Amino acid sequence: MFMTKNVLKNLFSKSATRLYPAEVRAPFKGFRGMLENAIDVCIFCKKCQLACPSQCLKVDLKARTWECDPFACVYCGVCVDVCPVASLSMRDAYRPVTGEREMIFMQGAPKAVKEKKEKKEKDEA
Amino acid sequence: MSLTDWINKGRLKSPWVVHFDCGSCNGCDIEVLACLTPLYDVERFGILNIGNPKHADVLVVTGTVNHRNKTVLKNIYDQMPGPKAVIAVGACGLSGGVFREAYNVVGGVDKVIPVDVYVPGCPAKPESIIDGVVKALDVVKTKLGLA
Amino acid sequence: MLEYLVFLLVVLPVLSAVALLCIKNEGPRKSVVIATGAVLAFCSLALFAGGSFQLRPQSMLGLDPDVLVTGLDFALLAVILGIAVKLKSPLLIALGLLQILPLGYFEYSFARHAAAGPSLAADNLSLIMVLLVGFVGSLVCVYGLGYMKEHEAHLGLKKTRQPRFFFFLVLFLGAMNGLVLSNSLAWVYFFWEATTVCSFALIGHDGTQEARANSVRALWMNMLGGVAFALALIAVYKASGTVLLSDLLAHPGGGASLALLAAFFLLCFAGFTKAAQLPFQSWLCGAMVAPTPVSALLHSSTMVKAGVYLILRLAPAYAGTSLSSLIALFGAFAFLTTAALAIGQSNAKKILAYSTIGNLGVIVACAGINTPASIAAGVMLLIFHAVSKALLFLCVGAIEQRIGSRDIEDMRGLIAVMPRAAALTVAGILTMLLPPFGVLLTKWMAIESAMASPLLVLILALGSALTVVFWTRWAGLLLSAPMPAAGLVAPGAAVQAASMRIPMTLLAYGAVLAGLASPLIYRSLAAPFVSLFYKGAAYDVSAGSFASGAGTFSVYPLFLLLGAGFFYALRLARRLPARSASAPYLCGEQTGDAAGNVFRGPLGPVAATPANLYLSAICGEEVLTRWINVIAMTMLAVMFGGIL
Amino acid sequence: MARTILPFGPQHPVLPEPIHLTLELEDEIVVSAVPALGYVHRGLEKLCEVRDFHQMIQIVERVCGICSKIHAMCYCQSLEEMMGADVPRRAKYLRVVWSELHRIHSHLLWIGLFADAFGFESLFMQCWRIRERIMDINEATTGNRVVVSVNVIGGVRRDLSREHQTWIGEQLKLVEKEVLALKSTIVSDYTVKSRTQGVGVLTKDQAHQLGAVGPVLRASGWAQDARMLGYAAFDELDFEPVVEVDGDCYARLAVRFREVLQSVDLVRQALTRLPEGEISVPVKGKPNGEIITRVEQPRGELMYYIKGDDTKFLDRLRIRTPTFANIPPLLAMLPGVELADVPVVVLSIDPCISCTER
Amino acid sequence: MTSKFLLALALTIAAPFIGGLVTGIDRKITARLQSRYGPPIAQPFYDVLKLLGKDRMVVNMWQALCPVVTLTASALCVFLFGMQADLLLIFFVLTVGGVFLIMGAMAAPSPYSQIGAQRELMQMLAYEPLLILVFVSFSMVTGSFKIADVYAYGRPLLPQLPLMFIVLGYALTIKLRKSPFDIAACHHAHQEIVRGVLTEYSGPNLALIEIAHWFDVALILGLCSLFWSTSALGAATLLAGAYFLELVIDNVTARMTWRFMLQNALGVGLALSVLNIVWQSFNN
Amino acid sequence: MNDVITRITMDELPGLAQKMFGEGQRLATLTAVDLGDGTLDLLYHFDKDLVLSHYRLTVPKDAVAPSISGVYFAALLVENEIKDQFGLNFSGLALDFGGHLYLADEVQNAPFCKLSLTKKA
Ligand code: SF4
Ligand code: SF4
Ligand code: SF4
Ligand code: SF4
Ligand code: SF4
Ligand code: SF4
Ligand code: SF4
Ligand code: SF4
Repeated sequence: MFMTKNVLKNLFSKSATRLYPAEVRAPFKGFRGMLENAIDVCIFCKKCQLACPSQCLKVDLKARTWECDPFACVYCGVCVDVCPVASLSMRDAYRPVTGEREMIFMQGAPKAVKEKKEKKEKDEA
Repeated sequence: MSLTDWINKGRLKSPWVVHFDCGSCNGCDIEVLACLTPLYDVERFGILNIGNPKHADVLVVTGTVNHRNKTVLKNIYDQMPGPKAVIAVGACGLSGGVFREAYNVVGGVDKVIPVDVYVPGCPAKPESIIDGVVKALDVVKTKLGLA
Repeated sequence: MLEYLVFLLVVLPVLSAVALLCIKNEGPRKSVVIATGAVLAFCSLALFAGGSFQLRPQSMLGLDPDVLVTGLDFALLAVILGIAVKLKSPLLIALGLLQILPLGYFEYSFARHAAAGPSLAADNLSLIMVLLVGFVGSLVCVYGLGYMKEHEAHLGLKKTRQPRFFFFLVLFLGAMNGLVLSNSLAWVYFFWEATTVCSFALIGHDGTQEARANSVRALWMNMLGGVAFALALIAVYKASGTVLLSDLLAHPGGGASLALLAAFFLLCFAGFTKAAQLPFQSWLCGAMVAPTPVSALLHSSTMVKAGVYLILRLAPAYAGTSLSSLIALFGAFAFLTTAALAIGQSNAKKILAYSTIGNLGVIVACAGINTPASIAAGVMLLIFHAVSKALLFLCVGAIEQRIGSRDIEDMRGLIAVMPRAAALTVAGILTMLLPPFGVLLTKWMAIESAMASPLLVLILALGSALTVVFWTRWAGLLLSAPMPAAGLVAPGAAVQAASMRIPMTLLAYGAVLAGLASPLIYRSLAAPFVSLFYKGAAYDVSAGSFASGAGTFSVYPLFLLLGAGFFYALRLARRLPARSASAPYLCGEQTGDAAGNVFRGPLGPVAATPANLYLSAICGEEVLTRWINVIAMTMLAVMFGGIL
Repeated sequence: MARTILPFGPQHPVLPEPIHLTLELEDEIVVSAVPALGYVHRGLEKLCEVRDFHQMIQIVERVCGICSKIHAMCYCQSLEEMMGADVPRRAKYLRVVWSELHRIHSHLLWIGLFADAFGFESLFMQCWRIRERIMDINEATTGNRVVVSVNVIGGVRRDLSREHQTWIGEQLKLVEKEVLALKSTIVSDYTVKSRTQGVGVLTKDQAHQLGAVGPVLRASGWAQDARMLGYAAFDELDFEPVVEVDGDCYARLAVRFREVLQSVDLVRQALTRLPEGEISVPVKGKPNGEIITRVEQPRGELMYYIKGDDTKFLDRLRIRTPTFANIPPLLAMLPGVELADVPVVVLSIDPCISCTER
Repeated sequence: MTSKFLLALALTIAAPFIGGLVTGIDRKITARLQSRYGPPIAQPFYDVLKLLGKDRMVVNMWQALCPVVTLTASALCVFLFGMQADLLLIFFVLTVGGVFLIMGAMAAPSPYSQIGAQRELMQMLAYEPLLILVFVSFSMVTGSFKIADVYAYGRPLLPQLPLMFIVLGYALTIKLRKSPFDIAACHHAHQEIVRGVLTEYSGPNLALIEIAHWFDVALILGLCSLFWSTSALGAATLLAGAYFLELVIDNVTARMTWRFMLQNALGVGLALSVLNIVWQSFNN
Repeated sequence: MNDVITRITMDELPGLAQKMFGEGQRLATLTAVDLGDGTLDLLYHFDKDLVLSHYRLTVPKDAVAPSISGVYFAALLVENEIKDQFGLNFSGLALDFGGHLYLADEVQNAPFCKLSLTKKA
């Protein structure tokens, strides 16, 4: 019976419900959402792969590929912490739902091309 | 509108959920539960956590499938009358997550029953779970040939 | 013609009984039982067609009938005394002597002076009873043929004891007919004692320790009633100078003298013992050790019905007295408490026994309420109850023979094992419990006729809420079975003997149709009887509806609508495709076994077994009986004290 | 009398987690209860043989998501002690802040579920609504609502800014106010009392002999709380264990309700005394030797046994979780209770099966 | 007579819509009491439509049979109410629905639906006497059990039978499956007996039971309205007030056990009735 | 680790359990560690007023250890767990899950054991 005051107050005030998806709250700063790799920056050092507690990353230095199993990633951000060139980052949006099995495969530019490009950028600067 | 049209309308507006925790760390579970509470209140969409497979339209699975709960998962799925949909929630439900290599872990939910919607996260956010149910309704729509 | 019919109804059973005692073979026995039953049924119809009558047989076997009956009476009492002596029971001997002495006193000092009058008579109440004996009683006897064969096979008897069994069974019918057709209380008394003896013999028929003990209990309790009856004979005669019922009832409602009231109380007391009203319920509960046809007979058309017959019969004579109100309360109390007791029981026969006592309680209450409507209710309940209850007993008997238990918990899923018997049981239960069937109709009549006394209404209503519990759960568990693999309707399992199957089926149809025919039954059976003694019609029956100032009960519309719903549902259910079958919910651990209830447990497979709630802490016999008996005895004392 | 045999779980609407009890009932009174476990068993302790001791932080954090942070803290404290790391004081205070926030959200979550176990839906809703404030604090300060991943060996990963500190203070004030508004319902409501008082009683002796821990132990009259050991910064904060004496479900409810307020106070203390400085130190070397560490989870005392053999893979990791210790007392409480009270009694130990089975 | 018949027919057709709508409003207000946004008012209709379209799954054929009879009986009750028939008769027909619901639940060899069925019986045991008491009190005032006579009585019954209204409130709480008496099956499903008596009914069969429940809601509201039979406005206010109170009680109490329900509902119900009846006979 | 671990033998165990119970010590838990040489360490952890005391019992894997669940009912769960994970048998378990406390039939026996001679054989 002591709850009466409480529920009546609820009835006569606005509901606490946030009307998602019509109403979306801006994410908190630093929310660990989707993991992203700026592949152009990545040096394929494998540090992330070695540190990942979920073992969901696969980096191939020779082929210059970076693979991630987004279904196994636990969004801990350890890989981001260890990445020496800060090519990894976590976006503040969570990963969208999907109906299919997904895999992320990123192909870095061949070493030569990349270096050329970097040089050019430096020159321009 | 014919009766079937009305029924189809009902189907899209009244997804009753049965939630089975397949060995989750509770992280995803409490987020599924949070969806029912005032801040998210999924009853807005007609979603009820009905707890009984025989009354449910959507099976929400959290956690890794292990050797003991896989039959349970299958049994529950089998007891749901069609049309029905399955949502796997969290890294564990999707693939086994961080526990994939543990000896008692079979893997993701799709190793045992067909999954219609995958909700990533560790744990998945309540908003993401709501998205998952909405997506599941899309799947139902497609299955009914309405989309 | 009339005399022949009466003769046939009373004496033919006696003759058949004697014949049956001599017949050692199954074939002839069958013929005799069936023929007797057929003749009784036919004669009862014929007698009914003739309507009310009064008869004074001039001579019988060349003797004055009164003398003959008196002689037989003493002979019977001598037999009882003999039994008592053989059992070496001082109580029984005392009770025997307590009957012989008053009877001797009565015969010696009054009988000679009694004005001669019709010693046989029948009005609609008697005719209804005769019909019940003729139809229900006969069907039970026929059922007994198949049942006893199987029963003796189960017991592994070398020498059949069926002659003795059928002797008493058929004799019972004759005694019962005699009882209800007698107009002289002295005659009634004789037949009364005859039923006591028959029931004693039948209850103890199997000869086990338990059977013997229970038969003795039945004997002494009924003899207690016999003593009261014998005393009543004297009292009635002293107070009114006649022992003829027709004279006693000639001035209904006319204030009976105190002495006469006391006599009526004694007669009612005798009725209470015979109808197993509280606190005498234990003899009827114990009587279920007997083979099932005995229980069926005791509960439906004979024995206990004799008790309420007498009370109903006398009702007009004590109308308007405080005795009457107390009787009403007493009956209603029995209804309420036995319903509670039945909730505590899982023994099917005990449930039926308590239900019988309860329904008789309602009849007693109706007699006590003593308005045209209530008397009509009582008379009609007598009929409906007899049919449904006989059916239920026969079903339990058939079930018990098959599954070896009379515990309702063991009857779970019976529909898969004995589809027909289970369905008939469910039908029997529903006719006891639900509208638009007769039993419920009469309960409605009883409650509304009790309107003047809220307390009475309350007790009756509470009682009827309680009955829902024990009936529904029983009906439900019979159906509790997984979908048979082959199809939705279980294949007909082993067939019963026709002699068992046919009576059951007939009774089931009877129970349903009697409900449908209730307006007819009211108009042609109950109303004429009521109008003999009471002024004003109880109900206005038109378009299949019972209407009175207090309310309306529409029989035909209810039958039509509920029936339509039911048959539509049945059709729908029968057409379900087999693929709709699904195992019950077992928290995800079902193993998919055939019975559908096995789950994986911690240490291996476990069968999930439900059980009913028996509220043993409230409704257990041990808990309730003592209190109930104390209260009932107090009520009896108050009744008696109130008169004095 | 006929008995009902009933599978209670693994999938059952009142059970948030899969566990099975084979119940035997008589007129709905429990006669015996035999548990079946293993529906959540992953075997994650064994993963220490294929994941290095740093990676294991994330794995032990997922023993259970509800007080995840405290697992990681206990694990890190073990290795820090074993490897002789000197954790900065600020990190210790931050650990207190987050672990007490976990206790608040865990207890609120529990009070809600407990209320739902006896069919008090609005109370459930209110508790979870209040709890969302804590979830927001988690998300804003650690980057995730539930599994917060803030511990590393040697300290914590995130710091609290000044704005965060003031904001947390404001939020806690609201939480406190809203929780107090529920006080009369939780401690004095007639229906709540009649569903919990005298139900599932564990006497003082039983509690100790059966090895109960945490609020279950404290509700039976024992003032024992691992925080009294003074790990993290608890030695520098004012702390007094919450004790009740009746040992029934109501006492457990009261203990947890009071602990919510206590934890609010502890977070406040930690924030006001928060020292400046580093939040972590680098830790070198590999774990070697044996160690046993205990901390207090919302559900009770948590105990880690770690054995290292100077490689980056631990030799043995054993986690004795609070629910593991509270299951034997639970089995002792069940016989004699009504079926309707089974969920109430089961939930009264605040069971966490995922930690029990790991 | 014909006009009465047509009116009753119209009422019977409208009843499920009324019941469904009331249920929808009920769910919305309940949500608001819990500070939730809540489902659309039409939600119960969506639910039932959806259920009607589900695959039929039964444990055995009785599960398909019983809901139809239950629905028939519930509809019949409303029809009889419309015909202003005998209250006791309505009561007995109401029992038919309850009995068949329970039989169907017991037809499944499933422990949860069986326990639910047993508890449903306990609920019937608790509310049936209360309903009868209310009807008896009506009959004491109006002299008959006929609804027609309640209307003919010409004065509101509430002032004479205030305590009986509370007694009816008890019955209402039990029948509507509201806390503290949502014992045999609660509306959502966090109960120790899963969904109790409804556990094994699914799809279209569950839909029929839900519709039957709507009829019952309409009927029970109709019975409440008899306490203020003289004016539509009075009746409506009374109903709205009573129902709202019902919702608040649902949200400020825990679910009690059936043992408590039996004691409390019967004990308090009987006591109130006796008080009211005695007081009433003093007045006369 | 600062705590003292006392070595005991199998014969001393039941007496020790009785003694500890008598002293009002709470059984915190047991820990099993595979030593890799065909033996297991069983550590018994007791607690009184937040002070732990530990006892180490080294047993061959194929031995049958006496269960202390008769004295400490709380040992029941952990002893069954050890039976599941290490394949060690206990005598006198208050409730014996037969190596299936957690594990379904299809899971290998004693998954927590290191590859040892017994295992390879
Ligand atoms: S795939 Fe995984 S790692 Fe890559 S962005 Fe998505 S979540 Fe992050
Ligand atoms: S750690 Fe960073 S740089 Fe190295 S491989 Fe991973 S993403 Fe590339
Ligand atoms: S976020 Fe964690 S789990 Fe995901 S890839 Fe990075 S380290 Fe692995
Ligand atoms: S996905 Fe993450 S949060 Fe969800 S159950 Fe698995 S470990 Fe827990
Ligand atoms: S089971 Fe029936 S037939 Fe068989 S011995 Fe018993 S009573 Fe007689
Ligand atoms: S003790 Fe249990 S509840 Fe607490 S964090 Fe660990 S697993 Fe979770
Ligand atoms: S801790 Fe375990 S029991 Fe408690 S709510 Fe979470 S999952 Fe459920
Ligand atoms: S018991 Fe729980 S689910 Fe059922 S109505 Fe009450 S609050 Fe809702």
